[in-house]
Amino acid sequence: MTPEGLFVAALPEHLLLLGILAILVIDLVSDRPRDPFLPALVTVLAAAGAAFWLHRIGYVGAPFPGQFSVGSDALAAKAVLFVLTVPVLFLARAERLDSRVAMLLLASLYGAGLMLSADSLLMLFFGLELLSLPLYALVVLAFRRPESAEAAMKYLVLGGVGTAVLLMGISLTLGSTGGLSVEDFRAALAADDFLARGAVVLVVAAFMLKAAVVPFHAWAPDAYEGASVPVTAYMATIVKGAVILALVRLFGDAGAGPELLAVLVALPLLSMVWGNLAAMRQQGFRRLIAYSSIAHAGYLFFALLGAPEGRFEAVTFYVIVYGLTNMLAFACLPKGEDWLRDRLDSLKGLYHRDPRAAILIAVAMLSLAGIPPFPGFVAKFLIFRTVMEAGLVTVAVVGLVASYLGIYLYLRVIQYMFMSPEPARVHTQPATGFAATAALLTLAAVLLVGVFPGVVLGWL
Amino acid sequence: MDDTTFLLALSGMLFALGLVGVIVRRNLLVMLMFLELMLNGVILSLVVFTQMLGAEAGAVLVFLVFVVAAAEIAIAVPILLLLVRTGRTLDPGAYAGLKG
Amino acid sequence: MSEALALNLLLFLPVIGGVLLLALPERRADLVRGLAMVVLLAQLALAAWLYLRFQAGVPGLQFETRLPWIPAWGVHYHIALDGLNLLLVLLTAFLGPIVVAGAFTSITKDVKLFHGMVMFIQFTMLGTFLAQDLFLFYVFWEAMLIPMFLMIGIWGGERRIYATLKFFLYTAFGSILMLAAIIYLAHTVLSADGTPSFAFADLYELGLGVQVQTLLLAAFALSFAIKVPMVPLHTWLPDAHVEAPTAGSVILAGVLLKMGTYGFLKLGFPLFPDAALLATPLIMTLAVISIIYGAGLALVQDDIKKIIAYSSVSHLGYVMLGLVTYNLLGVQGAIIQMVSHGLVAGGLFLMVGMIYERCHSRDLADYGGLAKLLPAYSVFFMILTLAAIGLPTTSGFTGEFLVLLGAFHSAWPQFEQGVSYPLVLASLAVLGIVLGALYMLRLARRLLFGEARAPVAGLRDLSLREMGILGVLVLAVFYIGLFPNDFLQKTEQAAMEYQERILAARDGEVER
Amino acid sequence: MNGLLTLLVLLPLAGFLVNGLLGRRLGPVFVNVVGVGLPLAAFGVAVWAWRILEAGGGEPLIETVFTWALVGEHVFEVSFYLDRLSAVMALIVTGVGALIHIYSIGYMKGDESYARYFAYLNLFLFFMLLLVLGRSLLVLFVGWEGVGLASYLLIGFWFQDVDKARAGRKAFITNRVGDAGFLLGMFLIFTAVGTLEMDQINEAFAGGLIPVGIATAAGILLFIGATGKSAQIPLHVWLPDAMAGPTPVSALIHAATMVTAGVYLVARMSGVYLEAPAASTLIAVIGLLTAFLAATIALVQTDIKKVLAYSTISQLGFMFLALGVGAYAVAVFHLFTHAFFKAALFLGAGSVIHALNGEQDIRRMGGLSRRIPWTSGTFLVATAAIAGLPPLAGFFSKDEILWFALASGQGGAFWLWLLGSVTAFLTALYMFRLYWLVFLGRSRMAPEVAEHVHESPWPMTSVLVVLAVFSVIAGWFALPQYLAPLLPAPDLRFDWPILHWALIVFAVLVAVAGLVAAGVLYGNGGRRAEAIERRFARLYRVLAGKYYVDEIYERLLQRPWLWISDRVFLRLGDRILLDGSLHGLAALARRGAEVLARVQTGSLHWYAWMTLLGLVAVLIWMWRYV
Repeated sequence: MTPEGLFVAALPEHLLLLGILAILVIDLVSDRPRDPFLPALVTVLAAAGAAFWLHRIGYVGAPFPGQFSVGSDALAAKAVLFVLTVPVLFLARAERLDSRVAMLLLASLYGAGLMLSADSLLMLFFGLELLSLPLYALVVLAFRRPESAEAAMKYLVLGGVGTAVLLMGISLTLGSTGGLSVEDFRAALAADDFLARGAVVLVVAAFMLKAAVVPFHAWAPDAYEGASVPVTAYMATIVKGAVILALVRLFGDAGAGPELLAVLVALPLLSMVWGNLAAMRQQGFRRLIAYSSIAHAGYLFFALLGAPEGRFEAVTFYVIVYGLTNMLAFACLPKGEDWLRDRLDSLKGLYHRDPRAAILIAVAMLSLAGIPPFPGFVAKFLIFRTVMEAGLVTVAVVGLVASYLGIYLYLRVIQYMFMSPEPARVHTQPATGFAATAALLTLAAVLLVGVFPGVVLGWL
Repeated sequence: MDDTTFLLALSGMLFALGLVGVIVRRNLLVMLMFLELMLNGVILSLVVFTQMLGAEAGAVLVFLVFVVAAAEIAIAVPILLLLVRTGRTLDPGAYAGLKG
Repeated sequence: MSEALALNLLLFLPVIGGVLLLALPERRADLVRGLAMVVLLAQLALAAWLYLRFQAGVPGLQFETRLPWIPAWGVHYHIALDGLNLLLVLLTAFLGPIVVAGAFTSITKDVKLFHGMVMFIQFTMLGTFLAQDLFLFYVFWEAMLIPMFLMIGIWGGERRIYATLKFFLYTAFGSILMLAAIIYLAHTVLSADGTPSFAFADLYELGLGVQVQTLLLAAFALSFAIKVPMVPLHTWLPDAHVEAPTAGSVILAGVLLKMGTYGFLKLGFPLFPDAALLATPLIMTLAVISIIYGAGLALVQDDIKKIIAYSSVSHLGYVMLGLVTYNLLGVQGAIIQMVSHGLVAGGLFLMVGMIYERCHSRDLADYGGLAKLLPAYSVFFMILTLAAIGLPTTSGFTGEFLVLLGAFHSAWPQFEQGVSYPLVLASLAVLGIVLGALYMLRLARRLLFGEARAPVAGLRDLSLREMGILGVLVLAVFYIGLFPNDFLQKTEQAAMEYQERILAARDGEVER
Repeated sequence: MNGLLTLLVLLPLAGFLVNGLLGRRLGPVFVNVVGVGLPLAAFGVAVWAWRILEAGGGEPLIETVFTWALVGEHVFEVSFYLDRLSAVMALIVTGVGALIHIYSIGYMKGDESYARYFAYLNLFLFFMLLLVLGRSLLVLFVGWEGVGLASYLLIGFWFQDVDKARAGRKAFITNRVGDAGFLLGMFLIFTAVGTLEMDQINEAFAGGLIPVGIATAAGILLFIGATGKSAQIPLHVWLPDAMAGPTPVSALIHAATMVTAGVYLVARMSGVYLEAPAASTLIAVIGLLTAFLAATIALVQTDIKKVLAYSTISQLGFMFLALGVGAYAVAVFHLFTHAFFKAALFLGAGSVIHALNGEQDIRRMGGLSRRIPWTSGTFLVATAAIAGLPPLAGFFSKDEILWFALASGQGGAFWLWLLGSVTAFLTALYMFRLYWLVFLGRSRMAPEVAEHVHESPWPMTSVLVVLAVFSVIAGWFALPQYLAPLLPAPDLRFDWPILHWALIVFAVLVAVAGLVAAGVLYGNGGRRAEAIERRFARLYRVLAGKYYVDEIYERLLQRPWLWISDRVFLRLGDRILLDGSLHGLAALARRGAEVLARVQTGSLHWYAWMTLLGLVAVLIWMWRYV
């Protein structure tokens, strides 16, 4: 292993680390709190740029053979996730961005990077923990509200259970195959003994827990509601995406056996139905997005049913679209007291106060619902085509019908914004400044992906 | 029943016990301890497998688990402190403001 | 200017118009209306020019544009005119300015958004008709729901939320199954010859097994039948119509419903000819049931809009009947009937809107003897009523006559071979013209005749603007009634291709 | 001359457009010039066209105007066709039409919708000319429906009266039922022959290439159309109600021209009926039954126009009887004579109503002959004509019909003749009853009405005189012989001139008997008639109730259809089944959402439970078979 290989292969991660250190140093040497927005932004952009650049030049490398390697897919995934973090930074800046938040965010992102390059379960576990641990802290950092601690507590305990389950699965993998590399896991997928089956299902269950798939989803609505807007956005999009992309990497070119396949069909389906139904009644925006994200986790997991070569493309494209549209919605939320702006009621009549925001949120909602011409449709199409190509026609049809259940909840938001009379007293103001910038940025991206999905798909 | 199977069964029981403990105990600190118990079950199984198969990766993982467990507690305790500061109890049942 | 370029311009003019609208200040409603009017008139001019340039008797597509859109999947931005969509495009472009002109005084809330939505709807509807690529078709098909959802939901009546949600969810359910079928088709075409394609032309050549065809047709047909709507999938329509603003009703009845029948004509039947032949008895039966059921329901309504809404169910039953005759007479009749219904029902909804604007009531019980109070209004209403009844010299007659003749023409040989149900159904459909007269004349009598009364005193008769709108519509109605031949010549080639595609399957069956 | 027929058709259309669009603004004089002048011009053109036709020796004139539609190999052209049959019709339509337009000047004077009235009347003429001049069934059908429209508009002319508007609607709907049959017949012929040009259809059927079954079916279907337009059983119910329209309209549309369209249709399609004896028999039977039953109803009607309406139905029944036995030319002959005397009767009735300021009940008339002599005189002539007194018009045509009913080789039968003769007697009876009650005897008018009785103005009376003259002389035209090249008389079962003469004498006797009976029954203030009414009270009620056909239709058709629409379609179908299941699904989704929201209790323990349950479930699933 050459040093430059070591340097280049993990360049995005190195840049993140550098950024964290820089912010830390600035924080230490400065006598007053400094705005860490610019360094954080530069860091994320640099990391994303590096990943993108490496992807463009077709870089392939394995600085730690058997533990850490990068290829085209891993780099593309990193680039996507890092870029998606940019609007999160803007959102955070619009609320409250101190150096702690920035560092935790970057650290979590670092975990995501590790996870996406992991070649062994060990590394994977390490990355996943690095991704999750800062999150518990991030959730609690919105501690102007008492619920934040509650949310963090629930997230922490259930996340801890997830960690334990994952470890048990890893341990069983070790027992079943004698190793911890991803190949060993794939061997376990193919194997048919007691240990192997337990191993794969526990690992998958742990990932489902992290991605909030029914019945391991219970933490998500509460955690999302308790967290601040940028953290919720981060959890709903980047964390979820990272987890599933990691699972796709873990599965590699292996397919699930019939038993596991049944689990991979049933639980995501249940997730779609559950999430879509439960979201119908929600009165809080973040909670609504939480349930919607439970349903979307179902769609994302469906990609695993497809043929190995199509999975990555489908998931990544979905993550891009889903992430962008979620960000767009969050960025357009009106400004105000946190609990007020979260209430759907305060969106009533939004079109008359802030037509641009209303239209953009509507775009986001329709995209989430998978209605063309918005990019969510292409993403949905891609996922279900993947499933159908794998020969699971009935599953795909049932999944599509389950996704139909979700249309209403997004329409309800639009109905509130456009068709409901304005409340007598409005406590929120139109989003401005950083949030508006974030909205513009994501809108541009959404339009790009929406009008030219072929370009993005070609790049992947 | 040979030793390996027994130890594995024990680790599984520890794990299950931990999970059940998380579910039934009404004290957050005790729940966290049961969480650690689950991890102990995992560690036991890892050790057994490492011993049995001679795979040193397992041993590395054991240490990693220790680290992670410690980190989890390190984050958990401040959260609990914050909670108790507002709720004045360690009973998780008292913290059900987020629901629906 | 080349025709293909003009066609693209035709499609994207509303988008350009919409963007320009965004730049206008909300308060300048007059500017917004004027701009919308200019854009849509330009669109109409383009459509008319393209209609004139369209060559009759030339097989295949004309004025084609085909650009890769999602190359990896073989999805293209592919639009063109052919005989099947030509008249519908013209109709859509024709109704656009009428809708805007009709909303001059009735829409005062959110004027900018309203006209934006009209543009959006024009864009999506034209796109649906022009698309020659299944993926593109679906995108437009489904996107159309959005502006319509908003239009009913924002400017609608009291129960607008219920109606618009019902509309959206009902139609979206059909679409989702169609999407499933499209995805299946996409993956089939991929595995068939390696080069992925969504082009209609390629899909026509698929040659799937009958079973697969049946399932796929069921999915497509559900979606189309909801939009048509065919009984028993029609209950969204009366609610949507009643609650929609006038402009929404006009668009809904004028063009939107035709998307369903167009879907059958362009996609449903020719893509799956074997299944279509299998399903013909069912579809024919449902078509005739729609005719009768709609007529019955229209008779017992007291809300004027509901009467016209149910009459649409009945009239589109004729279109469906014409489509499954698989002969030139029936298919040509169905195409004409689509256009005719668009003009007539659109006109009637406009007129209901005009009276509603004056009196704020749509209850028949509130009215009587308008012929005395509003003579000009009554003349137009009567003409449109008669066109709805299918009186000769109006467009309604041309469509119904050809459809029924076609139905009979295809039923009789079967009857001679011992298959009697088509003849029975065709005869029932002919009886439908009696039922049609029954409810429309009830409407006319209750509204126009009898003792003169209205909820509001001192009614104004039609303004010049209103007369202009209706005059144009009525002229079109008579033109199609008297001189349909030009239209028929332009659509004949495509209708023939449609017929041949399905009859080829029948012949194949005979060989088998 | 080229374009002549088109000009003929377009003249009234121009009148309609001009009067309809501008009439209100331009005043009554202008309306008169256009509304009456153009029909007169049309009459002139019709005469001219007829002369050209005759100059060509009866060779049909054909004018193709434009191609309406060209679908595949099927051509639908708008073309006009003038042969002797359509020439006769065109002359009647424009001639009687023009007269009635003139009459209307007086009758409608001062009506607030004067222009609209003339516009409608011109519209009617346009469609009627389309009907009789159309070469193809399609054009005929356009006219056919068009006259129905004009009829609808004119019946409901005084639309503020709900009953009148309703009567118009009834006429339209009933006609539509017939039209449906017409359409089916047209479709069948088109399918069998491949064209809708009537001359070609007749040729094809005459060629014997078409199976009898199709000819019969087509014949019956077309006849259903004819029953609608010509008010034959079972679709006769609309015509009496149609009397709600202005009286000149009743004369023109509902007596002289439009209602005879069915007769014209059958005569025009004689090629089909010659191949379809069963259909012809049906026509004869229906025609005769209609004639008889309508005559019995006419006996007891008390509304002057209703009596005439049933008389019209009855006379049309005679025409169909003639058609049914193959005497097409004779039917047209009766149509021709009937047009004059029935128009005279209706216009006379109109004059009476005009004189009595709107009174129509004959029980409140009487003794008018001296007060309005012109009307009375012409009415008497027309009554005698319809009753069949020689040498007036009705005598010739009715006699011919009865002769062929007995002697025709195409379905003539003794009972047809017998019942026909009875009907002829009834005709004389009810017509003279009418005359007696209206013009003779003592006045039963309300005094304030009686005071104002006045003879009508000259535009009305002059028309009456002209029509009365024609009621006398119309029978002297040998129309059957004139039409014979086109519509040859049927072969006779027996050709005994003596029998023919005997029958003629008998027919005269029958008519005289009717006259005498009317005199006896109604001469003395109608006391004897009242006695008979009391004696046969039940029969009287049935007749006065018009055999309760309207009520039967209402019970059997109208109410069930409304019931089905309301209860089955709307309440059960739309509301309960369709929307009900939809709302059920929506409620289910709402309920599900509620349950799921309740599952999310907020309790960490329960969340952990869910996780555990999930884990156990997937593990059990995975370890099932291991």
